[in-house]
Amino acid sequence: MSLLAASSPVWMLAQAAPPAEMGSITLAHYLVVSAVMFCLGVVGFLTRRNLIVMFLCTEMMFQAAGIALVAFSRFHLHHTGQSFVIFVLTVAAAEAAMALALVVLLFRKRESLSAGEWRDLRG
Amino acid sequence: MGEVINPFILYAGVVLGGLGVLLALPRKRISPQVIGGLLGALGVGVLLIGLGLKASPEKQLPNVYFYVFAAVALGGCLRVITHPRPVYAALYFILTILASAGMYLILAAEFMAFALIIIYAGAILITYIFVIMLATQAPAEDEEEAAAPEYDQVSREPALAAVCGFVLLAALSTMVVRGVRGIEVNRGQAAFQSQEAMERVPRRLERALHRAKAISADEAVYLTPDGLPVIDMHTGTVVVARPDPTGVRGAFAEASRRSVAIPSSFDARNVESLAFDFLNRHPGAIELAGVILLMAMLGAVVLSRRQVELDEEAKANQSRRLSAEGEA
Amino acid sequence: MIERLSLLYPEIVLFLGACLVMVIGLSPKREVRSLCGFASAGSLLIAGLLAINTSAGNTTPLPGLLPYVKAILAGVGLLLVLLLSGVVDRRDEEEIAAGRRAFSAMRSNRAEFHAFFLFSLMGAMLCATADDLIWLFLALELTSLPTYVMVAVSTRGTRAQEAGVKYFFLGALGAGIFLYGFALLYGGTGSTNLAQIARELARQGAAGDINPIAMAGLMLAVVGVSFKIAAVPMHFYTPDVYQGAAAPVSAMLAFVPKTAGFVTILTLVSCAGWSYGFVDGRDVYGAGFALPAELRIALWVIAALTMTVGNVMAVLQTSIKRMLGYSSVAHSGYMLVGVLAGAAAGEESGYSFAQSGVAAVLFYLLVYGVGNLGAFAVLASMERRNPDGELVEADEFGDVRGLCRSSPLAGWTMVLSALSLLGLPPLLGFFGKFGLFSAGIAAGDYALVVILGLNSAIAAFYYLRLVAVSLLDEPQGSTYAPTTILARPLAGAVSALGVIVLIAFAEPLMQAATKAGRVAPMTLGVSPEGVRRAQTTELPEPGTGDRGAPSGAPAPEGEHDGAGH
Amino acid sequence: MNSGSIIPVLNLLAAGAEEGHASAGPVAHGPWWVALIVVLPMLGAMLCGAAAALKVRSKLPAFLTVGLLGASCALAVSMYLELAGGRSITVSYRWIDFAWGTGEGQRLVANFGFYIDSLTCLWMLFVTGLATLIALYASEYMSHDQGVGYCRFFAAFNLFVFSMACLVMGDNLLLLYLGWEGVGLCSYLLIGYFYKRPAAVAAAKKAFIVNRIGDLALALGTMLAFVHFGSVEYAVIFAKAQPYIEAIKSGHLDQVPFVVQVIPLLFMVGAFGKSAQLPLYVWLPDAMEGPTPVSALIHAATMVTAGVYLIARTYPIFLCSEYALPVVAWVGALTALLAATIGMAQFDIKRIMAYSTVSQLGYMFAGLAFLSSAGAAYHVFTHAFFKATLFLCCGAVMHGFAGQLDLRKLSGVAFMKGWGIVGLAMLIGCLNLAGVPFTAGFFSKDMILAESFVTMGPGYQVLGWVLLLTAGLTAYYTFRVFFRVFVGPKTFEPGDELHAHDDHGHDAHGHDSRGDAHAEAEHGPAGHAAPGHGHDFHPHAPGWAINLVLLILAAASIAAALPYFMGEHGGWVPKLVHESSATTISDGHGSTAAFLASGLHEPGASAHGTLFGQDPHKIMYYVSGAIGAVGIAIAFVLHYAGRKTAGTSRADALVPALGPVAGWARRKWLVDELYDALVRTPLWVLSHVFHLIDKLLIDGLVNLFGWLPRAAAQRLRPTQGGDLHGYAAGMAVGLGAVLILVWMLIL
Repeated sequence: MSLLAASSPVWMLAQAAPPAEMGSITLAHYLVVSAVMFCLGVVGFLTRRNLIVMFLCTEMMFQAAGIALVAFSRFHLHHTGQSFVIFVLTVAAAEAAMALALVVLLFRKRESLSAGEWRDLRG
Repeated sequence: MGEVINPFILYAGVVLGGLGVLLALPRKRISPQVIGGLLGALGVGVLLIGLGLKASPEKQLPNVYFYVFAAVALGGCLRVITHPRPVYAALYFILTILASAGMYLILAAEFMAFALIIIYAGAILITYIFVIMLATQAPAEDEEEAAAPEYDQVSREPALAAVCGFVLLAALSTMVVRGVRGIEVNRGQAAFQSQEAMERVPRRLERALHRAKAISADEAVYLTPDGLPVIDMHTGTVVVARPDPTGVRGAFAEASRRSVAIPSSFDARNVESLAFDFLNRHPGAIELAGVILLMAMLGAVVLSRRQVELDEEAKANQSRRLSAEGEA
Repeated sequence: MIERLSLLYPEIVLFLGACLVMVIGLSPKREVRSLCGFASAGSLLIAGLLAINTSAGNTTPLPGLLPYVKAILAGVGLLLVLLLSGVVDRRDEEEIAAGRRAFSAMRSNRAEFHAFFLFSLMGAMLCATADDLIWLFLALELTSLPTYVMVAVSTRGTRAQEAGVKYFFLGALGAGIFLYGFALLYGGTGSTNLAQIARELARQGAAGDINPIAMAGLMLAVVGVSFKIAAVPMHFYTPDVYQGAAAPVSAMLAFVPKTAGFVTILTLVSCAGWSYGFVDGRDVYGAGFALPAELRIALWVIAALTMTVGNVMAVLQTSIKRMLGYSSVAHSGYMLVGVLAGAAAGEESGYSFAQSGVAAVLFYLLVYGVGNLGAFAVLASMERRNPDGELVEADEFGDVRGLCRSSPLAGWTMVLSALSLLGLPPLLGFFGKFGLFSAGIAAGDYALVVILGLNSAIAAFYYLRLVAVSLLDEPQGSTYAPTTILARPLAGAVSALGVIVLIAFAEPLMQAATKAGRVAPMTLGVSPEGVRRAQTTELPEPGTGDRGAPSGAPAPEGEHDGAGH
Repeated sequence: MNSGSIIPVLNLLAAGAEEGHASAGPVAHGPWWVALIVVLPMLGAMLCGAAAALKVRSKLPAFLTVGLLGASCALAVSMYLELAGGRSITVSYRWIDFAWGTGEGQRLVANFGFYIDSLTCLWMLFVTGLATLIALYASEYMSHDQGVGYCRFFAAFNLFVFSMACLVMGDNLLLLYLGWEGVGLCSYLLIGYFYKRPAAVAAAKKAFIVNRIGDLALALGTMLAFVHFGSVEYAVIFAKAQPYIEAIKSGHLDQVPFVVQVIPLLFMVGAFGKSAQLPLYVWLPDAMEGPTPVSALIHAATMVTAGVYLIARTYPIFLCSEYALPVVAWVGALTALLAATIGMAQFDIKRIMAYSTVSQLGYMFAGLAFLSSAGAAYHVFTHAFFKATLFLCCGAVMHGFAGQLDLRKLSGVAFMKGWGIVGLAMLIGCLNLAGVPFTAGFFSKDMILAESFVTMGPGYQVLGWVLLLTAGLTAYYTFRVFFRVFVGPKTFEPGDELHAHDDHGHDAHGHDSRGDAHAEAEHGPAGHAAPGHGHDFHPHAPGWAINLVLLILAAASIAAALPYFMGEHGGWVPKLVHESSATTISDGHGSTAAFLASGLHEPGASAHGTLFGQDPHKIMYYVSGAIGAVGIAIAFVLHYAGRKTAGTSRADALVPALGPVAGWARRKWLVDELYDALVRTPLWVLSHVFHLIDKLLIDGLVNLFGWLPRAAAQRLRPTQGGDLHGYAAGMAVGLGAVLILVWMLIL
């Protein structure tokens, strides 16, 4: 069993009865991994107090979506999912750039990365 | 429609995983992180193996490497959310990204795998690490553990978060495993998209035909006036023809048209198909992504300018205070 | 793409405007720099005019949305440009004008601030153009990313930064949620094209149940996007952010991302159909033309909770901005009633504004945008210097006491805006509420309409308090003075005038909203025959002829047609 | 076409020609410009509002108002010239058009349309005309208050005319209701104009609250009408009511559904509220706290006649009811008597005029009920002029004597320098009110009185005598005022701020430094040092605007008699009424529905009642003339002959003879005490029981509604603890809840 998926022609897959290596069971594996990753991201966002790590957790959620997209892309035998992932990466990069700039700004202000420092607005 | 997984196994896995995460989350006292990690791994293992149990013997089981990558990726994730030092968390996230890239490889998304490593692990995460280093004082040599700030060492409401997250997981995974059997591959669509990609590479198709000796040397792939080959995805054939004897460039002798089977060695390569899908189907989205990146750059610039202002203000305040003290 | 390009002219103009503004803002000349606002306004004006003349799209489930949404975005955006003047860089500009400091391009944020605003509007417009999940995702991100920065830099205090961090981080969490939803939706339907998703969901619905993966995706997407509209359970950030940001920015937050969010939700929900597609009690579109029960119940609960939580929490507030934040939550709840009530079907006759929930939502967006802007404009136009020499806006109820007497223009703006937001006849807000009520009744969702009515009554508590404080109380001891930036009270006055003048144009606006809220016929054909009919007649079908592509081939964009034949 | 709609005025100038609503009979499409009659006052209100915002401190708003109202009046005249006699509808804007089905009564159409017939023209003529004149009067009267208050006054004034025009001209009940509420609101605003005075605020509140009762009834009636007739448009309602009238004519009262009988009763209660009839009249005397021009316009001439208008307008529905008109008759006549007796014993001249208004309104209602809608309308018409004259005279007196209104403290005013015109106008007004022969008031009152003896109805003969008695009382109290205040020895005592009945600022006129300087500069021999006042006071004779208006109005009051001789059947006004929807079943005399139905109706003259065996129409001239003369004579003897001072007269000697009765009358027949005794004391125990229930249940519910959001908010507040993580947790929990919901539904 090789690392790379056997690259049988997509157009032939389209004619053959079942997709050779991407049955629904296998898809379920990837989706479960993706769901676990997503939920770990949520848990991390809720438990970590460090703003940077919290943002890492949202990146984790994005990554979970990426895995699901690529898996679906493979299952559906077209590349739209992969294209989607490219855009997800772009947005993740953009968000990260801004988030990190913001975090540094906040750090300068309070000398702390804790999210708990910012709780003056309430009620 | 049969179940993909026994629900009991599913929920058992989720509960185990939740317990594991709960234990693994850092606390004030020493927390049983190792046990938690193991328990979590067990939970995920139960989930995945439970999925495998129902698979038909050969075909449906995923590549063995999948299990390796999944274990590394999820292990990395767990460490990201449990490690008390943010730098390590970021490094573990790189591990997760690498493992994800591995999974992309299994899923025949080579381009995306490498793009992920280059963009995510190579660029984004390195930025994270820079910022973490920037925003954290280096620990003194003798008190390494104590230097980590309290907010990094103790997680907030671990029980609530774990319960919440894993209830979410239970719901999500239930729906996912119930749904996978019902998804139908739209073969027509797949074939259509594949065909579109193949139409863009008539020369390569021609070379493949020549190599497979499916056509004679003077035959070429027939091109419509639009410059597209005529491919029938149902039968797996393509129309070929001889060039027009009158010698007009690009014209074909209509009488010599015939269909030949496409050799099985030919395929529009993954990257080609992806490129076709990416550039041809989403040109607007690409522009849009460009605008977003531009905007993000501006945003980062504005925010860092604000930092400069803050620093200036702090200095001004300090000097004012000093002068006031001096007067007093 | 070329055909679709013509739909994108407004966005392109806004982009060019943003670029122009960024260049202008770097000029060392003060006069040139002060053109930033004019340049933004100009590009918005052109974009608005182009938007009005844009033909409706033909590839989205709600094709009529496009010109209407873009036009109201440009229109209210123009007012917002007025209001946003002087939010950043004011002190710097004052010092430069006084000759105390030289201009430094490194310190000036004004151009970028305006550019962000234009980017955000552009993103919201793109949401209306979207015919693809990828596009929708990018457009949503483009709408919200600039607003994060705008909030964080809107004032110099730490409150704006706190607001910024809360908004950004929770927004990222929301984005993660709806992105995951989009991914599952793609997986469950096999396409990112919205029209095709709609068709696939209809097919699944007609065949039995919608695939759980698609269903989960839809729910995650809707819940995630409800962050943008500040609906329960994603509403928590709203009051803090509205309070922490400068009032003009809060006014913008209450309109631009909200519009984008509602457009997205309407688009997503239209992909799944509407439950009340009954004409005279007959289910003319077959049982498939139904909002899936899960989605309907979830939206119902969300709508009811959103209204109630928003209104209830607003009652207690002492900060007007915070109160307006909660009321923004409540208004989203009202609009969700319209979302639930559903769309006017594709037929030209037989449906009216009073029966179309989508039209009611679209109209209400305008109504709410105008009224809300007035209230925030009043706050933005009252300011005082704090001990640090910074200008602080009015915020507490005490700050607007007796405003009608001390500064009648601002006072009456506040009164009119509050009354319109309350929905008092005959102000504009009443017509907005009227649409939602009648759509709810027409849809037969009486329980929700009753909840809507009760909530409107609760809303009277705090809106009337605002009116009473500014109209009836004696002005006393307010240290706030009218701002020197005349554009802000002007924006308020225009919006207050709009609350009255637009009554006269309510009819054409409602007609426009009705037109905009019409569901494309392709999502209606839901019975198997309908699906086939929709596929064969409604959509340009590439490769049906000579290529013999199998049924259900996609038609994401027009140019494949050209390529195929 | 069935969406809710409002369309800009000018856009729809062409929409008059639009089809789209059902109509009955020959209803023509009216010209577009009638909308301007309504729009111009609105424009005025906006301009005055703008003037207030700009803090204009001149008479500009007054002249704007006069100009615009004058234009409106001119348009009303031209409307009369063009449209009176026919029926036409001008749809200016499609306002509400809301369908929820295709069936009958499933579509609510209420356009901003105008139903123009003769009745409309008649009402609009005197509304706009009087409004213009009174605005002119007020321009001077309110001049002390120039500034924001002045603008505010005229803005509300314009708004009132706008609302009144909506009420009168609207082509549907909804628009009427809108105007109805609008005039109520403006009345509230104008009564409470001196909002710093508790009495004014209390009076404004009282007026508003009492009116709410009537408004509620009107709203219910409108709803019922919509439910039953499937429309709120007059044209449709009248068309659908026609079969019922036919049925009654042929004696089949049982064919009229119960609902149709109830609708006029509800309308009637609404009319009682607005037109101050028993038992809802209590607000009108208190409403005199407003500035006098307001009292003249709103509380004497126009708004209070809205009730009369309502009944006249919806006369076809009233004709369908068995009980409505008789009830109206009794209530009207009793109100007339009661108010007149109270008026006899009052000392505040403005209050006397207020009670006389209530009394005269009672006449009008009785007239309507006696199937003499023409008489009622004519009385409204004449009353509008002479009562406005009277009020404005009172206002002039008040203006000149620093708010003095007590008839015991003023005497001989007409003979003071500069007060001649006021005296003359007052005399003309009094003659009219007293019904002295050959005045307008005489003719209009006679039309009603005579009809009471002619019409068949339950106890109508008795009511006729009651009304005749009231006419005598009216003559007495009218001339009591005249003889005491305007003639006799010249003496006066200026009012002071404390018990003043008019404007604060106005009272201050004589007291602030400017006023003092003014008073001293013009100090003349006529001045009279008021006891208890620290300085001299000089009465302030009215200026040109007030005099001009008084002259015009006095002339108009006289001229109002002329229409009586124009044409047959009682002249011009009845002709207009008979051309409108307010026409009675038969051209001649009839009887009410109840009598028609019970078969008492006999065709022809035999249905006529008689008075002293003669035709009441002829004999009434003499009878009522004689009664009026007796009243005036008594007033002369008691209040003029031999009176030496302002404070005492022969009547005082009579008071002990009357025993407690005079005191009762002075105390408004102890109505307030009566309410106490009849309503409060017996119900005291019960009320406590109810109070408990109220407290526990109703208050509880109300408080609960107020308390619940607060309590819930207090509970929810911790969710907004300001912590980023808390919010994120909330979001995650919410997401989980939604997913679980979906999960449950899927499983």
